[in-house]
Amino acid sequence: MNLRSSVDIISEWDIVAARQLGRNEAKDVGFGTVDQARITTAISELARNIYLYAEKGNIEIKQISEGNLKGLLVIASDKGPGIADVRKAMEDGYTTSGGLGAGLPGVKRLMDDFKIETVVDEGTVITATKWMR
Amino acid sequence: MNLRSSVDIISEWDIVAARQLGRNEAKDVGFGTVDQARITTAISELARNIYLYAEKGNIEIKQISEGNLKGLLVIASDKGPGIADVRKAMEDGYTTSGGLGAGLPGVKRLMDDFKIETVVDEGTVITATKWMR
Amino acid sequence: MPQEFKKQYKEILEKYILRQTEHNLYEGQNISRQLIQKNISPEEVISIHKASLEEIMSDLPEEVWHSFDLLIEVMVRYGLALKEHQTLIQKQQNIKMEMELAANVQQTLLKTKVPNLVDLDIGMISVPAKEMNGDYTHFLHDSTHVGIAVADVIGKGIPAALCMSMIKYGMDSLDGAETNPVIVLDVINRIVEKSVSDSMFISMFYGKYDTSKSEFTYASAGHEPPLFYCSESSSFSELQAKGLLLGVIPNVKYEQHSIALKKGDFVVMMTDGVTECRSKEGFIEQQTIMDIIENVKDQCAQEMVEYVFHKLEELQDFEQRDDFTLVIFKKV
Amino acid sequence: MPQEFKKQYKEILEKYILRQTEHNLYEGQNISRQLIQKNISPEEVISIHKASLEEIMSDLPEEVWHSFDLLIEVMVRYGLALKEHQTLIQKQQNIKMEMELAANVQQTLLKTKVPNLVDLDIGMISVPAKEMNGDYTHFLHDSTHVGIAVADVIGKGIPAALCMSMIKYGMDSLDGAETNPVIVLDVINRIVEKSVSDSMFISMFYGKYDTSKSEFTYASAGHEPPLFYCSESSSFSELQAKGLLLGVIPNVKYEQHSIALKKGDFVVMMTDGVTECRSKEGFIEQQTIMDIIENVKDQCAQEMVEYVFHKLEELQDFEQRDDFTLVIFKKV
Ligand SMILES: [Mn+2]
Ligand SMILES: [Mn+2]
Ligand SMILES: [Mn+2]
Ligand SMILES: [Mn+2]
Repeated sequence: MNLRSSVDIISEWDIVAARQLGRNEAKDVGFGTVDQARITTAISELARNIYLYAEKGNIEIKQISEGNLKGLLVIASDKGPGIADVRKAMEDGYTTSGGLGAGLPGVKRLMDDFKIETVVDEGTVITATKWMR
Repeated sequence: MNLRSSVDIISEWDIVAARQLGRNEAKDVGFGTVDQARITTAISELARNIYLYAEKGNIEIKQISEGNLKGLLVIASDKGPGIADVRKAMEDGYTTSGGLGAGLPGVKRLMDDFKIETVVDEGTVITATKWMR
Repeated sequence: MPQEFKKQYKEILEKYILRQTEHNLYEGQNISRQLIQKNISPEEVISIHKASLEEIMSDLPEEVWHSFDLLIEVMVRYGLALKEHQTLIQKQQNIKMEMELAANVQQTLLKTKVPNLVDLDIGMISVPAKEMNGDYTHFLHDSTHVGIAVADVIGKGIPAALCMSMIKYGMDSLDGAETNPVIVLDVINRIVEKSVSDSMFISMFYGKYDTSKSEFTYASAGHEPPLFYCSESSSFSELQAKGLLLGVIPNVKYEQHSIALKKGDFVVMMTDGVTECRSKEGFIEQQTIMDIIENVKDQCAQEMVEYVFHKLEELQDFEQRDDFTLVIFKKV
Repeated sequence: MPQEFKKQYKEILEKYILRQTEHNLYEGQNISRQLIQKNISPEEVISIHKASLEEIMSDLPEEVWHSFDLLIEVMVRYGLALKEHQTLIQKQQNIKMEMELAANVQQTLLKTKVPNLVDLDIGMISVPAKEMNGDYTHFLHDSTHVGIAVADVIGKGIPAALCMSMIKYGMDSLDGAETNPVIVLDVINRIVEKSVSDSMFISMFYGKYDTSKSEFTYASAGHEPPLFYCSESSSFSELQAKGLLLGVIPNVKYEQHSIALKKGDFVVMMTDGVTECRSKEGFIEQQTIMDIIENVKDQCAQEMVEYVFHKLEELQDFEQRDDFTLVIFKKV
C-alpha cells in the first residue's frame, strides 16, 4: 500500500497529484486500464469540484477489501459552502461545470457506491467506492 | 461518375453492395473518411430497413451539385407495406431495429436533408442528401 | 462481458487489415450495433481494439500502445454521456406513460356525447397536437335544442388541459340546452376570470340550434369565426360575432346573432388549429380549406370532418402544430 | 471545427507518447471535456487521433491506419447515440418547463384560503412529490362554521392533478360551510363516480368545526384517520370513521361522528404521504409521528405542520415518495 494516501487540494496542480495517487493505487489493486481511467476521471471530477467551489479540501484514497472482493475507496472532503439542494446537484444535465455526463452524477456512474454528506456553510464529504469485478 | 448508380435490395448481400456503391461515390465526390463512414452507415440503415420490412426495393445514389456545393443524394424506394405512423417512426428511441440512435431518426441525423414519402400498402420513398462542407 | 466481443472484433479487424473490403466494414457496423445494445462503452471499445491489435501486430513500437491509452482516457467522458443518455431514455419513457395515462383521464373527464337528431347531421373531430388536448368541445341537448361549445386555451399541453377542466364544470352548472349563447359565455367568463391567472386566456364559441325554428343562434368570445355554407348560392361566408376572450375582465357584453338553416346548409365550427395549418409554402389559405370542405359537402357530417382533417394533415406534412377541432352542423 | 482541436490534440499525444505522465493524461481529460462541449462526435475523435499519430509516426505500417478506419466505422453509431442524447436533453427541458407552468396553473386553479377564526388556530401544508399535487385541501367558511376537505387521488403526477380539479368544482357546487360531512361526501362521490374511469379512486376526509358548539363533526371516504390530541390526558387517539373510497359505487352510506374540542385539543388531518414516510429502516412508526407533533404542541398550528414536514423530510433522507398534506385544527 502507498504511504501517501491523501492529497490536499489547493491549486490546480493538486488535481493532477490526486489523479496520480488514484491511478497508482488502482493499478496496485489490479484494476485494468479502462477502470483505471474511470477511477481517475472520478477523482479528477471530485478534486476539480473542490478546487472550483470549496477552494480547499482533501482527497483520500484507500485500498479496501470485503471477503474476496478488492476495491478502492475515495473520500473527497472540504469545508466549503456545502450543497444547498442535493437533489438538484444529483440531477443529470444540471451541472454548472457544463457538458454532458459531467459533475456528481458522472462520479456516481463511474463508481459503484456513492454517498454524499453535506451541510450548508460547513462543508461536504463525498465517499465513492469502486469494486474489482 | 459511376455507371452502376443503383442497387436492388433483395438479399442481405445487397446491403453490402449498396454500401460499397455509396462509399465509392462519396470518395469520388471528395468526402473525408468520417463522412464516408456516416454516409455508408445511413445507406446501410436504409437498405437494412428495406431488407427487413419491405423485402424488395432499391437504393439509388447520385452525385449532385448546387452552385459550388457538391453533395450526394441517396434515394431508397420500396413497394413495401408503407409506414402507417410517420410521426412515430421519426421519434427517437422507438425503432424496432433496436439500439440507441438507430433507425430513420439516425439516418436523418447522419445526412443534411431528409424527406419521406409513404403510402400504406403502396410503399415508401426516402430521399436523403449530404453536402460537402 | 466486453470479452465476449473481443474474439469477434479481433477476427473482423484481422480480416479488414488484410483486405479492406466493404463486407468487412459491414461486419464492423453490425458488431457496433451489438456493442451498443450490450451497453459496451466507447472507452471499452477502444480497449478491445487495442488488445486485438496487440495480438495481431505484437511487434509495433511501444508508442502505438501508449497512444491508445490516451485515447481511452479521452473516451471515458463520452462513455459517461452515453450512460446519462440511457438514464434519460428511461425517464422519458416514464413521462410518456404518465402523459398517456393523463390523456386517458382527460378524455374520460371531458367526454361529450354527439347528439342524434332527425333534422341535423352532426360531425365532430378533435385531435390534440401533443398528448393532451387544449381544445374543448361540449354538447348540451334536450328535445328541441342542441348547444355546442368549442373552446381553445391559448397554449397547449398540460397547462391548457388543466384549464379545460374548468370550462367543463362551468358547463355542467348551466341550466340546459335552452340557455342563450350570450348567457353561457357570460357564466363561463366569470368562472374563468375568477379562477385563472392573468396570463391564461380562452377563446370560446357557443352555438345553439333550435329544431322547432331551424335556427342557429351563436355568440363568440374572441374565437375563430365559423364558416356558413349556403346550399342555394353554393357559397361560404364567415359568421362574425364580436366578443372579448374569456378571463380578461369579469363583465363583458357579448353579441348574439341568428341565422336560419335550410336543407343542405351547414355551419363549420373550428379552432385556430384548423385555420392556422402551415405547409412548407406558408399558411394554408382559407379558400383552400373551403375547397376541401366543398369537395365532400354531400357526404355525412362525420365523414366531412374526418376528410378535412386528413387532407390538412397531408398538406402540413404530418406535423401538427396545434390542437385541431372541427365540428359541422348540417341541416338535412 | 474539429480541426481547431487537431493541433491541441496532436501536441498532447506527442508529449504523452514521449513521457507517460499523469499531467499529460490530465490534459487529455481537459480536451475531452472541450470536445464534448463542442459536439465533436467520437468518430471524429478517432479521426483526429489517427491524423495526429500519422504525423507523429509516419513510418508505421499501413495496417495500423487501416485498423483506425474500422474503428471509425464502429464509432459512427456511438456518435449517433450521443446526438440523440442532445435532442433528448432539449426535449426534457421543454417538458420540465411545461410541468412547471402546469403546476402554476394548478396552484391558481385549486387555491384555497385558510380561514381566520378567534377560537380555532389552523395550520396547513401541502407539498407535492413531483411537480403537480395529487393531494387536495379545500376550506369552506361562514360566520360560525369551517369546513375542511382533505383528499388524495390514488396515484401521483398529472393524472392525479386532473382528477383533483373535479373535486374542486364539486366543492364549489355545495351550498356552504354548514353542509354536513356525510352530505358533502355523498355529493362528491356521485360526481367522481360519474366522471372518472373505474381505475381511479380518491380518498377524502371532510370535517366541519362549529364555533357555536366547539364541536368537530367528520366523515371519511376511505381516508387516513386523523389524530386527535386530548390536552387534558396528553394523549393521542385516532378519529375512526368507516366509508368507501370515492368513485367506487354511486350510493354509499357514510358514517358521521362528532367530538367536542376543549382548549389545547387539536385534530391532525393528513394524507398517507405523512403516515407512509419511509426511512432506510422501513416505515416510520405512528408513535414517532406523534412524538414529533407533541414536541411542538404549544407552538401555533402553522409552525406545527411545518416542523413536522421538515422533521419527516429529514428522516426519509430528503426523498419524498408521495404528496404530503397536513392540516391542524387547534382549539385556542
Ligand atoms: Mn390551444
Ligand atoms: Mn389553438
Ligand atoms: Mn395520491
Ligand atoms: Mn398519497
